[in-house]
Amino acid sequence: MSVTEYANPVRVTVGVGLLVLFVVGGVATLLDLPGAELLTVGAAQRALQAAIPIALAAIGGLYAEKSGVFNIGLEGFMIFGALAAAATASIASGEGAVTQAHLWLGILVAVLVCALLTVVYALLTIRYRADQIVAGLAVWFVALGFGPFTATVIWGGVSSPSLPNVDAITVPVLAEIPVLGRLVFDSSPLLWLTLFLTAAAWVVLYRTRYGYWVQAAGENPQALDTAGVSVNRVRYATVIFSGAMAGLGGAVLSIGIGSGFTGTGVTMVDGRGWIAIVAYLFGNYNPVGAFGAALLFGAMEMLQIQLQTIGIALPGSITELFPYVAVLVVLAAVGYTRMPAAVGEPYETEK
Amino acid sequence: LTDDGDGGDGGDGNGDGGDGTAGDGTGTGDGTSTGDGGSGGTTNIAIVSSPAGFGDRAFNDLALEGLQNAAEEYDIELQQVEETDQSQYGTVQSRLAESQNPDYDLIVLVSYNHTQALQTNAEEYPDQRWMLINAHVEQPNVAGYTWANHEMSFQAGVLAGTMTTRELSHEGNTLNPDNATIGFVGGVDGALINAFERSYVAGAEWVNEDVDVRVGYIGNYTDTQTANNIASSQYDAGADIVYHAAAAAGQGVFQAAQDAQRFAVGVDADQSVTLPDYQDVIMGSAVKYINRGTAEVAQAVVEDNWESVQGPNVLGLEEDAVEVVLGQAVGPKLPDVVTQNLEESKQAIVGGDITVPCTAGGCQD
Amino acid sequence: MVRASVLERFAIAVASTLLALLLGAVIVAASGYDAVEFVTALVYGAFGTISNVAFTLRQTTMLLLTGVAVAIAFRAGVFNIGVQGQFVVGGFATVVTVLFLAPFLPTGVVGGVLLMLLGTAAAMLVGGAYAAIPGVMKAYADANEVITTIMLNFIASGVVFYLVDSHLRPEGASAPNTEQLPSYVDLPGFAFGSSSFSVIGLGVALLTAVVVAFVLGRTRYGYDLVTSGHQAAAAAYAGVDPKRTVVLTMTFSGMVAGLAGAMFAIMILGYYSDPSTFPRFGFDAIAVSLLAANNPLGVIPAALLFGGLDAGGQYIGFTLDVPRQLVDGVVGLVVLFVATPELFRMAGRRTGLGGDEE
Amino acid sequence: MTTENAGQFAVRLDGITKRFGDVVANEGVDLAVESGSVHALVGENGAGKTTLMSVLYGLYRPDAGTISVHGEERRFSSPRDAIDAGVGMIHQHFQLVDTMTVLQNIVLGQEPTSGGLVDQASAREDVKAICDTYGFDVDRYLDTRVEQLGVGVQQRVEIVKSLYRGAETLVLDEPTAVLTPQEVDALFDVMAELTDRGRSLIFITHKLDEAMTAADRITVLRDGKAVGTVDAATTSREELARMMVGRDVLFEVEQRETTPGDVLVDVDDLRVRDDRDLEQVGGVDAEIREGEVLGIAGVEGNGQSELVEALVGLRSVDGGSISFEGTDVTETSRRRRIESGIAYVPEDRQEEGLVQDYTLARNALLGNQTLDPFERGGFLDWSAVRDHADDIIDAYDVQPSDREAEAASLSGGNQQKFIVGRELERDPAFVVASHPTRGVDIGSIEFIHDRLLEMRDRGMGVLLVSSKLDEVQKLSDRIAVMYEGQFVDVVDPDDVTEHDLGLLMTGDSPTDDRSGDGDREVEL
Ligand SMILES: Nc1ncnc2c1ncn2[C@@H]1O[C@H](COP(=O)(O)OP(=O)(O)OP(=O)(O)O)[C@@H](O)[C@H]1O
Ligand SMILES: Nc1ncnc2c1ncn2[C@@H]1O[C@H](COP(=O)(O)OP(=O)(O)OP(=O)(O)O)[C@@H](O)[C@H]1O
Ligand SMILES: [Mg+2]
Ligand SMILES: [Mg+2]
Repeated sequence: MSVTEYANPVRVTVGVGLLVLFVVGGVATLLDLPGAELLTVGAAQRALQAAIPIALAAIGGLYAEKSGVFNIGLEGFMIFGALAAAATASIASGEGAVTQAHLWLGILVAVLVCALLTVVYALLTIRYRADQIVAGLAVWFVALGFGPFTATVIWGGVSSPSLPNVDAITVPVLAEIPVLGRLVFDSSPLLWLTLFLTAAAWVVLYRTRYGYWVQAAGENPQALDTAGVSVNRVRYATVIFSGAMAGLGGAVLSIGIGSGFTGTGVTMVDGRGWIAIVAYLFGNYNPVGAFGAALLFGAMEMLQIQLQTIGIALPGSITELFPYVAVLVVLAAVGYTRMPAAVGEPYETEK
Repeated sequence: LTDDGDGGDGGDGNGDGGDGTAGDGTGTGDGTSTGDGGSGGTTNIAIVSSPAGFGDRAFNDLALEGLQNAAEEYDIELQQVEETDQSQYGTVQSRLAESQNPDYDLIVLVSYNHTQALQTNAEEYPDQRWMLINAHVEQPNVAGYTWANHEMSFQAGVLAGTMTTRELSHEGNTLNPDNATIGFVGGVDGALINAFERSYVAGAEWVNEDVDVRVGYIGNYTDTQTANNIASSQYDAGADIVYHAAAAAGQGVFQAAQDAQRFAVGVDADQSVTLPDYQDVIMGSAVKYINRGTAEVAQAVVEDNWESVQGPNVLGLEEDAVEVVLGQAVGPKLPDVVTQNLEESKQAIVGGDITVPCTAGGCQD
Repeated sequence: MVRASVLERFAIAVASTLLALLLGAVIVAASGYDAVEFVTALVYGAFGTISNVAFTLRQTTMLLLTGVAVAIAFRAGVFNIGVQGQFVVGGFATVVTVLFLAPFLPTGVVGGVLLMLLGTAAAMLVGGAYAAIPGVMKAYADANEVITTIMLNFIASGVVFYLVDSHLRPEGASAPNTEQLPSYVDLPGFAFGSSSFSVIGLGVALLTAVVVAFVLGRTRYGYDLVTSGHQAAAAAYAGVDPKRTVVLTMTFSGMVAGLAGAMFAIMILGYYSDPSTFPRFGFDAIAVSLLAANNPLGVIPAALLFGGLDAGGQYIGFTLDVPRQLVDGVVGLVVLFVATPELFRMAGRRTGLGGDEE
Repeated sequence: MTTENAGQFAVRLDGITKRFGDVVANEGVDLAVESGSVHALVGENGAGKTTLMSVLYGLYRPDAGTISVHGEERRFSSPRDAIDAGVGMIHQHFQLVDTMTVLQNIVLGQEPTSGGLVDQASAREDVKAICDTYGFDVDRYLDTRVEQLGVGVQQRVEIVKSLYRGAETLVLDEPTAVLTPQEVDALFDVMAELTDRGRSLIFITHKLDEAMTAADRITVLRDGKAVGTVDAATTSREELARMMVGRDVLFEVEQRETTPGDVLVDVDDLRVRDDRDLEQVGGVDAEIREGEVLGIAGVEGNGQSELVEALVGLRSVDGGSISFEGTDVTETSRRRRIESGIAYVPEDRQEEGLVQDYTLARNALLGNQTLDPFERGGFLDWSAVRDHADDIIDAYDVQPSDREAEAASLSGGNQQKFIVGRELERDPAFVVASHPTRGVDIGSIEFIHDRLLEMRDRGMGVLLVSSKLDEVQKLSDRIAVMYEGQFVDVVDPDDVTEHDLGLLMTGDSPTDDRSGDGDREVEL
């Protein structure tokens, strides 16, 4: 442990921001690329959009971990969320067309379903003291199996038919603002929801008593216990919240911004749950930082896509690795994120 | 005939030991198995998926569909085996070949991922008939079927190259006639999909030498979101038509087309039919009739006519096994020049006047 | 005390498997399939015939090696989630080495053995080196190894695919596969007529487990490593350099993962291909190791259990029309319950079926 | 008791019994604390003091017995119930969240809110009011994170926290263990202030003097039973000690005159940084000779830990050098230093000195794993290790429940004896002993002191760090006083009073010249 232990969220965020600029600038200069073609408003918009599911899951995950439970099963819960949302929207619409109302219902149900599933997970990890890493991996395995399986039961194949997604909302005048207008005021309401949830998560964590309890539960559960607050109740709440948020992230992916559920291979979630974990660690457990890190991933992904579009001569199978390599580079450079002291330790008051 | 018997015995030597102990009177079944189809009993067919699995809305589903069609016509019992782990193919193949209950008359293997394993197993189980899709193994009991991806992609390029400088408007979706920019979204950046890409580019250039093609790869065949992002990026960069070769993930391309109010070209099946929600943006699809291929082999086995399908079969424009079909909704609005160009290039390819880059199997460099 | 806990782990393994199967059967029945048939096929697929047993043992071999790799790291308190990636690069190293050196060495048994030894050595070297990266990053940059190893899994898969497809694909082939290894580079099947299982492979895996158990229990290095895992501060107090130990542990773990890759390349695949189409041994291994309480010898029965589930699952996939994903889900449930011994302890206590008072 | 005077007791425990499995931690304990008084609870390690108080605080439910507060019987199922009844507890190990600020810690669990958010302003006001009333300086640190504070302040934060929760009765579990004499005095003032204002205190301590000074009444626990309650004013140390241990205890250690030999360890201008990269040792010079005990007195957190860790090789140095037996070992690894004869009794026996879930045999190997006969060519000889563990257990009077017991199951004193035994049995040339008797009962303290002096007499050098000044004074041949990373003075133990040491430790110079002899030089 070193001085970086005290790297505060601001520093991390600034560091990450600088790094992105540096990488983008560096690549652009090196390859003598026209910056205008590389950094388009559309790419920025897509980066924001790509950040949404990651940020949502990350915020849930960081609450759980802040309170002492490492929910490594985010990826699995996202799969369940993606499936539940698509299934609900498609079943609710019956033979008819899927309307916006069906979609929102789907999103709501996905959140509820995942919250329910996480109750089981929370019971196993908190009450029955399951190993958190393995239980989380198991959730992933279970989701990879039962997710597509349920799809087969519903649709006769591992993927849903194509579904519409949530309409963008254009705010009349504000949308005319040059860049920002298109980015924020002519976009999916889910982006606003995510921005709102990010801010709310920050306020709750750092400005309300529940936030204090969450922090205490992960850092020194006994202190919280002796202050008369039930540690495990706090942990149940955060873990269930993390499942609900991952479910929301999955729902956003399948019918919020996507076009239904794809269940082949590692499913359409395709590692975003893992990235979400990385995102909140990057963000040093700060919801705003986590959103920033999710945005970084979105940006790295769009960067590699933009590079392909512009036609630079790197094989696709290599540029796709950009986000992962970026994680390693940033981790090596910015390094340490301080884990809450009691993560992974089940808490018991009295035997 | 003697030859055949020897080979059979030798090959069965190991396998039969196990089977004998497993019992259930397979002795007779074994002897007659190869002739089963002809003698009017039920024909048993197994189909093993590629790593993409069934439900890919691409060749796994198409191959299956062909067999299902055949099963409606003939007395065929179909066993669907989904295996997404390539290292299991050797085992799955031999387990199926050794199976006595049922004794499979034909095992269909989807995609080249099976090639290496089949090289061993085709020899190991000489009495077993195999159909391999998208590759071939030189053995008397193997029917290799490859569709000319490159030829149909060339045609897709002709379609896109023709239209990018023309006007079109359909339900609010338009083309920009002022520039000649089109896009391509591939699944995995490898030899197979590279053939789609390069032939597509060649096709577009055949129409318009100055055409600018934006290319992007997803890295897999499942991530619709990334497909969408790549296509959007290309539409941003001025592309007005994007062709995809990304199986299930390709949906993302259509979605991006709808958002950008541009057009796209589908792949494998007529996607304006299979994905009616995207009819309004699907200008056409590069289609290969894998279903006809599997149905053909199934029929040959039922009718005991193996020789007609055995060996390598490359099916291209000439055989009418691949083509570009125009979209259900958009197609009627396309100018005649499209059909003319498609027909002209088809004749030139069949006649050898155009050399399409790469081969049915992929690009070899 | 020790015996009781071994017995207890065994009971828990059995109980969690049974519970998962029961749940799976319920789901099978609820989805309108025949549950009895499902379970029968699972067992038959795992142990019903010689070739089914061979398949089970083949999976066991792989899970045993990867499980031991995981166990080494976990014992030292390092979460190596990257066994999959290390296994992938290890196998790749084997294939490259064998293909590259084959022209320079005699063919036949001598050449085969030599090539296999060299290929295996290369795998262990590369697997170890690849694992050392997150080790170094943890030791010297405080980078959380759970994250780095997950990232390196993605990277291993992507880079190996690229290399195979663009540099090792033989002329005229379209599949992203390398050339086949020479036919004499293969382990003989002996009693099992299987082309992808060899008793020698299983032997290597068993021997590895025993050697690792010995190293952990009877050598200074093992004591240092295990002590670091139990209580890092006490290990440092006892003169163990924590940074070096992290790097060494990861390297050691990665070497075993690399060995698994070599077995996979030589015994099972016989060539190399797109790693994203490979089985997830490295992930399943985490469950295997945990089930064995990270004890290298305990990994043996645990690997057998999961190997059997794999084989049975595959058999179900092509005999019943139960979708294959269902089997994957049931395996996931087994893992979930295995992670939760306390559930069974409590149940045991409540029903009076034993389980220690703690 | 009649109902009439029942109310005079702030808290009454009647017949409390608490078992952990087979261990009976408390057995029929009665305790009555008068309102507005300080009631001390003394007893050896493992006597059941903490358990009894945890029962009172609702952490444990008693197997038998009742609790009444102000004459009213109560049942506590969680600390919340106890807090509501006006009982507060300050644990041996502080229950503070390191990463949160002092203010957040104080209000944790009872945050005032307005509009859903924590009302920082009103929280601040309330806390300030408490600090003003009792004269605490805690309000200066309200926005500082706890991890940046010294133990003394942390303890006061704990007290404020309890008061904030409206504690009428406050339990202090070994509050003086980590304080300087000045801080102890300050604490006693605070305690007096609290009782003056009608609060009642239960004060747990091992130190009999403190009990007699600060308390009104003293209850002695032994083996989970209350052996008696005495008036502080009329009892004696001897009486208390006999009640605690069940036999007579010697208080004086024979200090034989020794003649120090050659220089064994030479520290030159040593600079060391801590985990946060702050300089904690800022240029220390010292010499330790064979057959000499150098004691280091100082308030914890003034660089002692870092100095010690640098000496034994657990922390790299930032500047300066260390030589041992004439060889420069500044860059030598911890392992080499162990092998060359530097032994270390660590400050933290739970985390460093023992692996809690290892058996004693496995723990006997800790630090010895490269030494003959335990290791040969990389391979371990477990039977040699087991024999060695048995030797330590016998020679150092360690009392495990059985020889295969895990370290965690030993009482603190026994753990400490095992560690001391393991380190000394290696026959080192130099021993660094850090708080070797912290939390250890009187019987074991005597034993450990004897062993250390015995080693010194055999020509070994000893560096002793302790927060107990009496211990430092008794054992040392010279005392270096450490303040803010430097030796501010080196004094002769026979010529200095605890009072003067205390002043030196807080950076002041004693104003009277009793410290005498111009013994001012900082160089050693
Ligand atoms: N959580 C627990 N589980 C099992 N046994 C315990 C537990 N806590 C305490 N004990 C047992 O109860 C006895 C009393 O312990 P307690 O902590 O009350 O002692 P203490 O008087 O506070 O000692 P010390 O002076 O060392 O703090 C111990 O000997 C121990 O064996
Ligand atoms: N879970 C437990 N099981 C068994 N014994 C325990 C447990 N927890 C604590 N003890 C025992 O309780 C006793 C008191 O423990 P505690 O931690 O309060 O103090 P200590 O180690 O004796 O001294 P100090 O805390 O002052 O350093 C010790 O004997 C310890 O071994
Ligand atoms: Mg145009
Ligand atoms: Mg105590």
